[in-house]
Amino acid sequence: MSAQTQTSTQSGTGPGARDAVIEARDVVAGYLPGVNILNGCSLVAYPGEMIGIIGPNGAGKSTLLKAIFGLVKVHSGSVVLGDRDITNAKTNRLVEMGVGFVPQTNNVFPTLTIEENLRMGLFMRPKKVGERLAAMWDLFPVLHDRRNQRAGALSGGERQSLAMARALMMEPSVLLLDEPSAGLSPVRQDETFIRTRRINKTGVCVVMVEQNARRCLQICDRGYVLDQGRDAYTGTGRELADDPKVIELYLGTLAKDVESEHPQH
Amino acid sequence: MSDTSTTTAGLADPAARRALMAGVATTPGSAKPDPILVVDNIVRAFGGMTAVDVGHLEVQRGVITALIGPNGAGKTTFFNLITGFDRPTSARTGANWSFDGAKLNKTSASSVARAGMVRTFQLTKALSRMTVMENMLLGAQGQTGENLLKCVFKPLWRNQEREIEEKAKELLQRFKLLEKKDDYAGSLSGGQRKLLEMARALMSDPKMIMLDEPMAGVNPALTQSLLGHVQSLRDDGMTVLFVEHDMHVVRHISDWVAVMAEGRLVAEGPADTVMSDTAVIDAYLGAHHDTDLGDDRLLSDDTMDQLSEEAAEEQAHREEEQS
Amino acid sequence: SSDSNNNASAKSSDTPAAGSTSGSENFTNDKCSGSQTSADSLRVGGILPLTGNLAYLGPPEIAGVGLAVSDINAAGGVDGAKACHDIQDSGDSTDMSVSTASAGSLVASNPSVVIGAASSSVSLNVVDTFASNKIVEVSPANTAVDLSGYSPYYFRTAPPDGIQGNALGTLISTDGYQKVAFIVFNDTYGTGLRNAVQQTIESSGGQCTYGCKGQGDEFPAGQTTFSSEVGAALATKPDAIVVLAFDETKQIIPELKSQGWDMSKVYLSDGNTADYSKDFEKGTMEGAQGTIPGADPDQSFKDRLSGWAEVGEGKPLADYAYGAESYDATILAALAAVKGGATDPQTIQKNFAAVSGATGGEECKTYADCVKLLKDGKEIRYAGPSGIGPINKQNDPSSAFIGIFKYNADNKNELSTTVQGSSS
Amino acid sequence: MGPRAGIAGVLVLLLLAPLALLFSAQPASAVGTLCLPSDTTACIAGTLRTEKDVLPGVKITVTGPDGQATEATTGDDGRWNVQVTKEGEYTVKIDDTTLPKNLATSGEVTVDAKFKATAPALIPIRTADYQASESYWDHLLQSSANGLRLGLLLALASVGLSLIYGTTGLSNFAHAEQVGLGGILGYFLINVHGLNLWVGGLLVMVLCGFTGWFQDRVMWQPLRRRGLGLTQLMIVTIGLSLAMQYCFQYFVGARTVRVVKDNPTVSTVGPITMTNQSFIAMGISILVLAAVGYALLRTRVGRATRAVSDNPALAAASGIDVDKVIRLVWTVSMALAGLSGLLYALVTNGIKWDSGMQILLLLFAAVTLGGLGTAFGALVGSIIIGLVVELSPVLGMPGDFKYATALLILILLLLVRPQGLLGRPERVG
Amino acid sequence: MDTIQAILNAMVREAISPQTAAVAIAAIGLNIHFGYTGLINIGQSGFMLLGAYGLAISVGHGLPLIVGVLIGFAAALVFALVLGAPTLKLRGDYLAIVTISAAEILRYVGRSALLTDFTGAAQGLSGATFRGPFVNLSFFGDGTTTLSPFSYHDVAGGAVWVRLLGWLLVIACVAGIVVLVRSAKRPPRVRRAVRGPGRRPEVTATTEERVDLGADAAAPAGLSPAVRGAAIVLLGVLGVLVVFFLVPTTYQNTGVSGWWVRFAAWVLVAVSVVVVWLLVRSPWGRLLRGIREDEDAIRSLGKNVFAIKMQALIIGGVFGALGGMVYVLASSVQPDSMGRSLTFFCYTALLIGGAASIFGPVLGAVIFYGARIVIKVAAGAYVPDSIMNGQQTEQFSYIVVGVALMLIVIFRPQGILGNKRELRFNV
Ligand SMILES: Nc1ncnc2c1ncn2[C@@H]1O[C@H](COP(=O)(O)OP(=O)(O)OP(=O)(O)O)[C@@H](O)[C@H]1O
Ligand SMILES: Nc1ncnc2c1ncn2[C@@H]1O[C@H](COP(=O)(O)OP(=O)(O)OP(=O)(O)O)[C@@H](O)[C@H]1O
Ligand SMILES: CC(C)C[C@H](N)C(=O)O
Ligand SMILES: [Mg+2]
Ligand SMILES: [Mg+2]
Repeated sequence: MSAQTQTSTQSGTGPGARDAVIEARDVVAGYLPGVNILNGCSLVAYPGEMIGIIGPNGAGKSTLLKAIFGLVKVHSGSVVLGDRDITNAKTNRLVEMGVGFVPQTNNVFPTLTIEENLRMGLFMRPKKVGERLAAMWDLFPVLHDRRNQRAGALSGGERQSLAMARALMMEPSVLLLDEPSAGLSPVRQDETFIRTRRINKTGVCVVMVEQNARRCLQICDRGYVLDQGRDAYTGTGRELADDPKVIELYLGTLAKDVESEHPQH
Repeated sequence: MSDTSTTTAGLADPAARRALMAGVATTPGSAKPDPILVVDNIVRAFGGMTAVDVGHLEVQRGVITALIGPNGAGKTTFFNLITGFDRPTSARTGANWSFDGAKLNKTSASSVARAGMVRTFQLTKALSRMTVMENMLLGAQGQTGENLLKCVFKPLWRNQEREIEEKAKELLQRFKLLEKKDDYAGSLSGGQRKLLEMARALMSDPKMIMLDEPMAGVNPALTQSLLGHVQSLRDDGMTVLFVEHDMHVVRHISDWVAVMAEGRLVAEGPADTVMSDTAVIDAYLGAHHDTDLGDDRLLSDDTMDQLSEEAAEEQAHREEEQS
Repeated sequence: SSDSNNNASAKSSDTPAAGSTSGSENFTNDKCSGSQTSADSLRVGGILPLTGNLAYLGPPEIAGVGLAVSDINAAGGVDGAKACHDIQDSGDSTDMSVSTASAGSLVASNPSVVIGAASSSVSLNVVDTFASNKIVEVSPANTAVDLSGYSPYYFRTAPPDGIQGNALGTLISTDGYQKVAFIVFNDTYGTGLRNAVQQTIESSGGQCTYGCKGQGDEFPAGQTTFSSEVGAALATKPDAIVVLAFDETKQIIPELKSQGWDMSKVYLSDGNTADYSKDFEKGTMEGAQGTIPGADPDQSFKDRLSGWAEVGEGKPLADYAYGAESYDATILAALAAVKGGATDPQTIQKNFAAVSGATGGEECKTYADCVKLLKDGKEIRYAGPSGIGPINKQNDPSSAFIGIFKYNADNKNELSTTVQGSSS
Repeated sequence: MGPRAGIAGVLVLLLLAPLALLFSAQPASAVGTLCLPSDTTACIAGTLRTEKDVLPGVKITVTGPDGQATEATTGDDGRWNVQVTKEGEYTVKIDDTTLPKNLATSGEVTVDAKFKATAPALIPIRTADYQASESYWDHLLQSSANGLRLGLLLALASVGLSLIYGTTGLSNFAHAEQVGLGGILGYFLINVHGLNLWVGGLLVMVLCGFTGWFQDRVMWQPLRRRGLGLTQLMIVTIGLSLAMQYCFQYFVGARTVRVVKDNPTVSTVGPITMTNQSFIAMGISILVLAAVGYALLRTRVGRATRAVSDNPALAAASGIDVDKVIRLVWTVSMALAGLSGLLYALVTNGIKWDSGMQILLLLFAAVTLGGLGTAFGALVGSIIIGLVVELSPVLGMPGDFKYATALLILILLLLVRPQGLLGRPERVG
Repeated sequence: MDTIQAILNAMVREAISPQTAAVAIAAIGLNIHFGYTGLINIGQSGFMLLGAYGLAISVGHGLPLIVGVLIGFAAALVFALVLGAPTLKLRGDYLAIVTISAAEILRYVGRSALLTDFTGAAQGLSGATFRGPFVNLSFFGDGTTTLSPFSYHDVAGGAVWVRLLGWLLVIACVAGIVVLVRSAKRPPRVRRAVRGPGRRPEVTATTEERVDLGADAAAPAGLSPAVRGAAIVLLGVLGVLVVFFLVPTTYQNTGVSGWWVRFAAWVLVAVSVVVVWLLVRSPWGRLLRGIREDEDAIRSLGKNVFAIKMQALIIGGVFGALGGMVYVLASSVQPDSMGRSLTFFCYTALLIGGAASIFGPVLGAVIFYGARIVIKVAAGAYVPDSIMNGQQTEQFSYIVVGVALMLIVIFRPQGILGNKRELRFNV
């Protein structure tokens, strides 16, 4: 498996290609004892990199993120953050180390108000809450107007925005996003992608799972294609997006078809 | 109603569909030649905020209608209202909606579904501790075995059960879930649940299926094949109303698009028309929805500002609404 | 019982009587072995409250049975057949499966007689089981009227509530209290006794103001807050208050006190006329009165009971309620066996009333004496420490003493009078 | 030794003459003349008293069925008695002239005398300004105050129950036993070991809090880790409650025990009379509840608690140590339950092995009434339950239905507001 | 050995007692509510009480037995309607509170002194007032019978090895039944991707690589249902016979609590099991489980969720009523004995046996009551008096029961027959 790591390193474009910010090595993990969902999955992200993970439904993308974040038990393999081994570490420890995570589902506190939801994002450093809150209100004015409403009442897309904002509160150094654009309107999707990219440009290492694969690969430095719990393909975003096999199996031709069918703008 | 059969029969042909919808005005709430769902005066307010306020809407039989709109526009709430999962605030002041000729104003969620209008949920509702297969079997309508008195006599329902099972297998095959048929639905991934949800709804052979963001979180390759399936359903005469944020999908399969914003119906028309409507672009699509985001120029503050302006617009309307 | 747990050692050391008695006499704790049955020995089963709300009544009753068995064996058993005891839990009426199970295993163990249960509700639950298996059940404490003449196999050594109720009602009326409030719990025993007391009071010109029959003001057994009951009772401005309850009394009395009630106008009954010296501040109960069926046994009997308890159960008794009745129940059964010449239940059933004096006969006070008389072919009347009269046709004691107690400044109940009442 | 000798004498007498059916041995201070009913005589006796005092020196005439009259005069203790030799109806009449002024009496009563028995005769005598019952409003106010008191004590316990339910989803059926534990520990520390009430109370809270900490440490946390279902956990709490109940019975017995033996002193505020302990207990409850409320709403830990109760996985992802929060919730809840138990034992004058079981349903009702999992709902629910329990008898419900009424109100309220008082409806879809 | 034999005797007596059967039936009803439909009914004792009152009061007033039974059922039905109509629309937790409250209200009403003439108030109705017609039905005749006449005494003089062997046989029977029952459930397959050493999966190979590990784990899965059913019954009968051989139990044939009640009670248990099996294997049963998982989803599929929940509530309630009737046949109707603890015991039985399994409630009831008595008797027999006296032993044994209950659930949370995998998706 170390061979794989090697390949990644070669294709890595991160500035300090030497020391990975976060690395999962041969992770075997699963929800039930004896049933592994991830079967030796490896992933590496170098400082300042933006990594996209795509793959069919049920491939184990979310599971991989959860395994990195300590929410799923890793049976073998290891997860390393910087120079620390964080395999099966307690989640809140990871947050202290600056890892932010937006889950795919259930990503808000439904009975807390929106503001409280955001405050939870910065639970570890309450001193900075005011400042960060202001920043978030700027980024998501929608949320500001409804800050005293309970998050449970929000629509699907509104929740998604809130979830993102919550993760941004803490100014993470590594950000794990599970389908951040799902359920968002196109303009907000763009907003989300671009914002993520900007955050990434400030030096934050981003690992995102996306089903909006094309867009994801457009903006990511590198991408991984996961299938059946393994990293089946990896390469730069562009490489993957243009790889005919990847297109056929994962990306589909819909977007291309539609574009050619309805030439626009 | 006499021409119902003639109009719907030929709808498998794209040209026929285009012809059918060509005559329809592209104004919000316009009349359709053969509406299957007619909605009047539905208002739903949460506290001070009006989430849905639809004056009039008709959904044409036998075609695929997309319902699009910014986040929080009230699409899901609208679904909830007409499928009986929520009650309109205007229930007493003339809220009215009918499906296939029958009034649905006061009916419960289950009778709405039995009338042939089946919906899926944006936040999926998989029956976790039942297998995928059982999930599917539950979808079938009119099962003799679901009658308390008959269910104890297996011969009464054995054959029907077999048929249903066959049908379920076929659907699962199509939704790439067949190999998971004996797994608990609770162990499915997010996208798989979406698929199961849709497949299950289809088990009931609805006259009209209402999909709430069916493709969010579904792998693009699979999306494509599913869309084919949805189209073939339409071709068999099913009416489809779906909410979706993926414009490729909308453009690819929808025959008609309705746009909601701040709870109101703001535009209607064929996909191309609607999507070139500047109002829709401003409030919903944004300037970049077809551009390549990989371009670093997009990271400029300008773009960001522009984006947030666009997004804020969604909000601005809403506030007008409230005041 | 609760208090004895912590005070047991203290008590046994500072009550020389208890220590000396147990030292001077050799008690035996004759538990039954699995093989002893009514065929070859006097197997005395017990279905007594070891757990549950009445568990505090368990120790004296066990001691009564145990001491009786010990005395019987000391006197040579029943025609040479050894006596033994096998006491099982009756639980309380909130979990009848306990008593049902115990009844089942008692039946299966083939006993000569079963002593129990304490609570009338529990007895009603198991009485049919024993009766249909033709096993004699003798309750030392049941006072419910409904059990009178319930079955030929059911006897009791405690007087039915009519007798006690009459005595208590008379006591209150002769004390001149005209308006009486009842704080009574909703249990066979509570309501039955209340009805009897209320009837007596009303027939002498008194009046019930609260908790009366048919008003539904009984509180559920086991309740823990009484401010509303006490408040409601006081709101009717009664002249006297009767508290008919078990252990709840400990919470009712302070509540009465704190709502300003004069304790000399409080009346209690057998369920709660107990020694409260450890529970209340000095003087709290002074002047309150209560009744307990059965002549208060003399101190030497109490000492013997307590002495046995130390041998059999490891600690002396704090309470003697129904100890004498349990003792007598056992002795009567043994005498019936002696008279009939066999230790099986049917024989005991046939002779039980007779040895209690129902057919007249010479009076005797101890097992040994009575056996001697019986051997001489005489009819006997066993007059044991509980002081009950002969067993009547209803299988109830035909007459019984009702002790009237008055509380002193130490919150101890002292016998002031004994009246005898009969169930005519 | 006097009375005892008397008793012995009586016993001997009775043994010798078993047919002497009613016999009274009078303590030395009793009425001079003694009336012993026998086979051929009956007694008519009574005590004359107003609601305030006995009436000595009043003349009474007892007229028999044959018109023959006997006279008696009440003694210093107001007692009188007459022996008659015929069975039948006797009229007992007071000689008004011997009565003090300002008394109201019907003057006579008829009783049925039977041989072998004493027939008590009661002649109602009242002072002129006697009122037959208390003012309804006073009673209502007093009961409301009692209800409030009960409600506050329930609230202390139910807030913890609600917090645990909120953070872990667990319906803790052993919670009521924790309340019992508070009272019983109080009994051990304060009554048995003679600790000062305040010190003891504090210690009770600390110990109970420790049991919460300990329980979570050795049981609930490992079980959560193993992913045990909530219903399974609920059954575990039922087992725990059974074990705890019988532990109490084992160590304390089945009797009611009191935390302090002294009779509480009473204070009166307007129409409301309550023990000082009650007032203090209410004060403490309010203070503690306010503190808990403040902590929940305004402090970081409180917010973390609510976050955990909403979505534990996400809370963890926000950097909250979920286990720590839950441990804290257990500790605080148990400490509160302990405090509640102690106060309850003080206010209701005792605690028993199954006292907890008795209030369990009230606790659950309170928690549900207010909206499951909302701590403030539990507070409101508790107070309503407390008030209903204490007020329903005043408002005319039969006394043994007072808990039933509370439960009925709960059911009715849920029908109108299914989400509970402070709960909010959930969004579908 | 004598004490052990005595303990075993007590256990068997308790295990086959009508009360155990009654709790089994009530737990079967609860299984429909809770196990299959997910209705958290904590008021099963209320249904039992109604059944008991219905039977006792009507028979006590001279109505025929069958009418009494029907009245009991009708009472449960009405209770279910009254409870269900308003609450089945509420969230599950609320149903729980409403049912437990309603059951308590029933108990308070039943024990209210105002109804003394009718319900006998706190004292209840003694068995003698209503047992007659049932006892008269007996075709067992009088006298007592020991099952079985051929007992361990007759083989090698009842040597220890005979008994040991016998108990081993019993254990084997039970184990066999458990295996058979569990294999019958055809557990959902467990999939696992085979991991080739160091091999990256071919992108083209999608599903073929995954193999099925679950289905072949249980060997008897290949048996046809009929054979399996017969085998279960056979093993069951054999087990019971061996138990009776080991523990010769004597009862009256008819009597108050003799073989007749036992026989009738267990026949009713068997009938209930069959009925429930017929119900839950059908699409209707599937609906129940669907509702347990998410009623909104079921509603969106056009099923009348309310009606089905109501049907389930009624059926489970009627089983509860039947359980209540059996419960009081050998004793008396006492409202206080049918309170919360009884419901808790039903739940305990259900969960020990395994919720949502056909035989679970029955097995659970037998084990719970059997184990409880074993603990009690064993504590009484083996804890020396010097350490604890009789009373303390008794109390101590309850502590042990409580702790044992906790341990059972902790170490076998899915119950004996339950499906462990279901637990994973708890809510
Ligand atoms: N809680 C769970 N328990 C058991 N198995 C699970 C659980 N969650 C997911 N799985 C299984 O793990 C596999 C991978 O799930 P995962 O959620 O990681 O997929 P994914 O790649 O994120 O898919 P999607 O794009 O649909 O979100 C799926 O096959 C699913 O069956
Ligand atoms: N139960 C509720 N209480 C309060 N507000 C609600 C509730 N349900 C919905 N809303 C509000 O109503 C508005 C419409 O919500 P709805 O879910 O219908 O939007 P949507 O069009 O489906 O959005 P999306 O595309 O993000 O799913 C939102 O602003 C939402 O916050
Ligand atoms: C122990 C006694 C107070 C019991 C009571 N006499 C009864 O019959 O229930
Ligand atoms: Mg996923
Ligand atoms: Mg939506």
